[in-house]
Amino acid sequence: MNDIPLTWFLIFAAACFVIGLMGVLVRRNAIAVLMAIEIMLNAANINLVAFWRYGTPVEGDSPISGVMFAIFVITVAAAEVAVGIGLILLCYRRWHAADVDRFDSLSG
Amino acid sequence: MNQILFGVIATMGVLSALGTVLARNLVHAGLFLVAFFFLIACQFVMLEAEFLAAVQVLVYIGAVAIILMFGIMLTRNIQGDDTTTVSRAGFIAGGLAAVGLLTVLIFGITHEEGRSGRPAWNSVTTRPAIYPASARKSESQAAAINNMGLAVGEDLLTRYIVAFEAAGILLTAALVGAIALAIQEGPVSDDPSDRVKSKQNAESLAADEAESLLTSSRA
Amino acid sequence: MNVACDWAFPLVWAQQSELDSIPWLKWIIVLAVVFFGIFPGIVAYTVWGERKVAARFQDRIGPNRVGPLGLLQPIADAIKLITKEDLVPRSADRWVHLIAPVLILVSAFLVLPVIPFGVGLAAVNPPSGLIYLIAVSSLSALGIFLAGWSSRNKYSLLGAMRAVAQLVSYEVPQVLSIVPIILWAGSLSMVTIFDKQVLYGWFLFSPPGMLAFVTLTIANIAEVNRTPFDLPEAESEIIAGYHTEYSGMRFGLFFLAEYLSVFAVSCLGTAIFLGGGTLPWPLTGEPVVTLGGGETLFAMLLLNLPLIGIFMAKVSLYIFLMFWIRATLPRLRVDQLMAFAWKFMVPLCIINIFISAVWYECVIRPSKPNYLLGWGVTLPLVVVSIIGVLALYRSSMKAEPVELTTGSRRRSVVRSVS
Amino acid sequence: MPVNAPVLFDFIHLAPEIILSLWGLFVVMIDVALLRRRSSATRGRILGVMSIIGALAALASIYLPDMMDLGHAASNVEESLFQGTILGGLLVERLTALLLILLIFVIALSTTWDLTEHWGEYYALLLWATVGMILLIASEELLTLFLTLEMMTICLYIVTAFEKDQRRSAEGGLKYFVYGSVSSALFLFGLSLLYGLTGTTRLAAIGLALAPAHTSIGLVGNVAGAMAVLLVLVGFGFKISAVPFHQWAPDAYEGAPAPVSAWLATGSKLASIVALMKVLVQALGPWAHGVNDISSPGWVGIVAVISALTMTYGNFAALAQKNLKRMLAYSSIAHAGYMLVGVLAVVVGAGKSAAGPVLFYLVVYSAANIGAFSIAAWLYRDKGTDQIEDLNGLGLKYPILGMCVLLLMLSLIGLPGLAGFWGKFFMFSEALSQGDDRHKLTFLWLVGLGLMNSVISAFYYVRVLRAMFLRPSTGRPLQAPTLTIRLAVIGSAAVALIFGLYPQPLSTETDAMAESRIFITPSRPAELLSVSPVRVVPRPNASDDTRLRAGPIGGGPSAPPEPTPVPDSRAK
Repeated sequence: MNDIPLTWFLIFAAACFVIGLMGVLVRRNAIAVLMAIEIMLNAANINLVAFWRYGTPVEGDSPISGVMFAIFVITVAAAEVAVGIGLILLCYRRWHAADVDRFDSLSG
Repeated sequence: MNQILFGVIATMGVLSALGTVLARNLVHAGLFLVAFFFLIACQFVMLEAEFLAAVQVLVYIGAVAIILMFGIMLTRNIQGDDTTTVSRAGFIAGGLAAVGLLTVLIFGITHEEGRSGRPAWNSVTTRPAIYPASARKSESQAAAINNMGLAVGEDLLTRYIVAFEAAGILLTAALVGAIALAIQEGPVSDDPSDRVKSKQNAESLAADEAESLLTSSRA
Repeated sequence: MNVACDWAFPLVWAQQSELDSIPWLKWIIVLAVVFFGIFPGIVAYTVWGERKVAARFQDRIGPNRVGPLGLLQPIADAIKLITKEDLVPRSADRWVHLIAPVLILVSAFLVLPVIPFGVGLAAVNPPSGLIYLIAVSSLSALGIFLAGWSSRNKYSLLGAMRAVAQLVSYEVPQVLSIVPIILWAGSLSMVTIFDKQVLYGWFLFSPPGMLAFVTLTIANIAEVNRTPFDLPEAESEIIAGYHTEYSGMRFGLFFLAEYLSVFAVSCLGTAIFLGGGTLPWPLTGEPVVTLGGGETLFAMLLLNLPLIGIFMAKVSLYIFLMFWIRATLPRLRVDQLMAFAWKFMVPLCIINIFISAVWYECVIRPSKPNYLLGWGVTLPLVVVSIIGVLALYRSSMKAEPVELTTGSRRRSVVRSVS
Repeated sequence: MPVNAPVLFDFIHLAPEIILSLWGLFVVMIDVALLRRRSSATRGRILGVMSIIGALAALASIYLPDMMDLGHAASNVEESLFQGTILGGLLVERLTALLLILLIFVIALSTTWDLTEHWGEYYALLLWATVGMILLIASEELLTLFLTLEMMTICLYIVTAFEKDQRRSAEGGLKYFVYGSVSSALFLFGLSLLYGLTGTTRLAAIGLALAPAHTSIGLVGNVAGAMAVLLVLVGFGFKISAVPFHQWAPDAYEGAPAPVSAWLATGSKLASIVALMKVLVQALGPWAHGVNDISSPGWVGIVAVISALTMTYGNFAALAQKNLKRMLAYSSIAHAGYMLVGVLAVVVGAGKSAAGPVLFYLVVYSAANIGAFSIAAWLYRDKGTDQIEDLNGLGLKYPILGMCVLLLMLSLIGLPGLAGFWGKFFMFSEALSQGDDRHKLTFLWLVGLGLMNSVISAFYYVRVLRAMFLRPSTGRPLQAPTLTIRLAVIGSAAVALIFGLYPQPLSTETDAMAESRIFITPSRPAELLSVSPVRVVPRPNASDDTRLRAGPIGGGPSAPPEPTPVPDSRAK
């Protein structure tokens, strides 16, 4: 039975991660940036789960440490999105724009 | 066969991630993001973490995507058009940086040597079997894969109990804080006439109603 | 591959290289028959049933022209829907407009494979079945949102916003009222939950079970957008909400999805609280235990025919309950809707989880179940918590004179102060 | 499944965290339920007092394990709790106490003016951020580390934006959020690579997996490992606002209400630096450089460059600032640069307790910053601005406070006789005494740069003093400060003065804290592999104390203490 090599998953994750990073760099809209950050977090999750499935757990570790990590990452991502949307709304009320480079009262 | 399947899922995943990043219309970007989340869940199934796949769909598509959509609506951007354009130069620079980083990452992944007694990543082409009889892998991991809900529950309440409780506090804090930030008190806009004007179109009406829906849960 | 993932059938087919053509064929037939024949049929006659029941409640007769008792009415309706012109508004977002109803329908369909209609009759048995079920049913919120957004119609958008807020809010009590089941069954697998009920009796028959069943039912009604929670498609306010701009078969898809999810949530309630296809208390284990696992085809049929019959009877009753509520109760207001979810349902469900832990300690964990102690301890707890939460809820609603938008109320307060 | 008894037992060590978390919930509930009709300022005061009571209760509860005397000498043992995910022991206890004391000052400062309407949420988030910090210091494992880091920063994003009627507060919060969450995504990807390279998430086990049996060539030819290290460094770089990942810091510090800025500059930085040291030393230690060839690539070089850039850029940028909070932000960036020198010394002197000076510096730095930001709070309360020129003539009008500010600023510069001097002195002399010749060269130029930077920093700190003492007062003078501001300024000046004249108690204490095993690179795989995660490590007890008392103050730059026989005592 032909299995999938580990590196395939890793390269997929790396590609998604890089795309997310590119999104952070090129998008100006704060919500789009938030979406790009989610892509990056998901890429890291793929890495974690792939390493878990293809590796053997070290003695003294949880047998599903990669999966647990991914679950907590999902939790953190949810919290981050909620806070992010709250902050974006707050800024939107002041500037009537949701673009990161529009917020310019602080500089120096 | 499963390699082909992986190829299909991975290609679609990368394409939808690209779609998220490149789509001008924010709602379309959100849709691509949903597709991406779903394909990541498929990847989790391919990796035999079906519990995680269900959690992924539940949290990301059921909650995160919805919050993002609400965010798009509430910023009065009802049709989702991104008003800012990325300059071609910035785009090319970002793209080049991304391609460069990807090259380095792929090089690193394929040339990893596996120090200190671990196999090189490149040489790991089959995953360890999980049936205990034929397994190099410990029985606990096989059990974990076959009933991941139980294994996750046990880990959450023993080894990771502090993290679990901390995650609870984190979510509470995010909820409390996000509501406190987003709730509207007092006159909203610096320029009241601006608000009256924008009231006239239906889109901001919808946004207002959605906002009151969100905030009424607190009152 | 492993047993855990056998359920994700398309993916696992691909991974099982030893799989020959017969299971393929079997699956295709099952899919074709069940998903394109039986379930839409059930939906069609649910609609007919609703019209009849509603008519009786309103002292009318209901459909009676097409076929005996109007039995062919659904078919005529279907033909009408299919032959109607399929209009898409010019400014609508074409692709999203197309995807949205499909997404809702898929979400309703995906719930059904994990429901154990009888012994060995759950199409798939994922170890995380219950989480899977909740996950796929949460997809419908997204479909509704997209339908409303893509129509470029303010009423559609308003309806979609309302619907999403409602679905997200009521998903919380829905999940929370399932938690006692997970605790008692010690598993997320729907089949294990069924087996446990054969052993221990229906999960309904305990004070926390009853409370959870009631809260689940309320949340279910809200999840499928039916009266009194039908604000998203309130005709009198926002002219049918998110599917205003849909016509022809696309509207038909919404219709199909709505009734299919009514059927699906009824199946859910039946499977996890009402013991699936088992008989009530004294005879709970009857057909399953006496007839055994059903190895041969005949034994299988003998075992499962009554089970499916009983299951469907329970589902019909559950659906009838929804019709009854719809015919009786008026629609809620938006703020009442949200406050009810967050201030009443959620606290009650959380308290109920603790009470169900008490029940677990009294009845399920001991080797010899002590039902008397269980009832004696949990019943007062349940009653007290209902009364307490209700009192708090009422006092909070009284303390806050309600206006439609909270934001405007606060604004006016501030203005009057300043 | 049987309940794991030791896990339940371990909760006693988490008493401060539990009390703080529950107290946060309690404060929110009191605010919503009982105080709704009160005015915002009243609520702020009442809830502030309540939060301080909670923090004091948490402070008292640190000594709960000692008081209970749980069958083993609890305070004398550094142990892994919860199956090796959380560290308990002297270091964590002391740092918890420090954080809680700082938190009390921050809360007290918050009551200075009516900065928000959501007081309950505000205090709760401060308390929960502190829980994140304490757990971050205590976490011994990547999962908990990541989660608690996020817990801390997410709470801080929110409170940064809490002054809702100020544009700049929202903007600072959003910028902090965007930079912070991008950096945590990068950080997470680095952690996932690290997990793949080592197969484990426990820091000690990662160190063991990376520790070579005979030779190591650092990161040579190990692109994946280098990426992992780089991404982890990027993540921490954002959190401690090291150049080039510092862009958020000035905006967030300026935008946030002054007490929150103080908390960003002290608590968040303190916890992040300790976590950074922990990860670098305990997990990534073997990759610092090659074993045989010290100049082979490793992260020491990267951190050295970051450190140099950070202190230089921070100081030069601070020179140009007119806004007090912004200036303090850049100065805190510069201080992060100094501290990275100390962190490097810890790594190079692996096995020896070189972390003491860094901890000493952290204590002194935090205390001074609380005082400095309370001046900013005072300024903002009365004038609504943070401009340094608004301080004009203040020193003459309020001589006592003026003297205190003088002491604080001189201590931040590092003038002899004040605590800041000893902080820099211990750290730099420790750095110079570490490693062999080639490291000496690196440290020599780093320390030289640090000294030069201290001189530069004098210019902008003195600007504050010049405004206070030499300029005539312009416009409306500031009203008398509130008691809380007075207390914070005098308290932090007292810290600067007392430990400046007599640093030995503090340095002894920090050296004892530095004996923690999280500052020791695992280096002997053969012996350490047998260590199970719940094994306890004895802290140096009575017999070792003599060595500790011969602290640096007596004989100038201390001779590096003997290597602690940690592996042996563990193998026991």
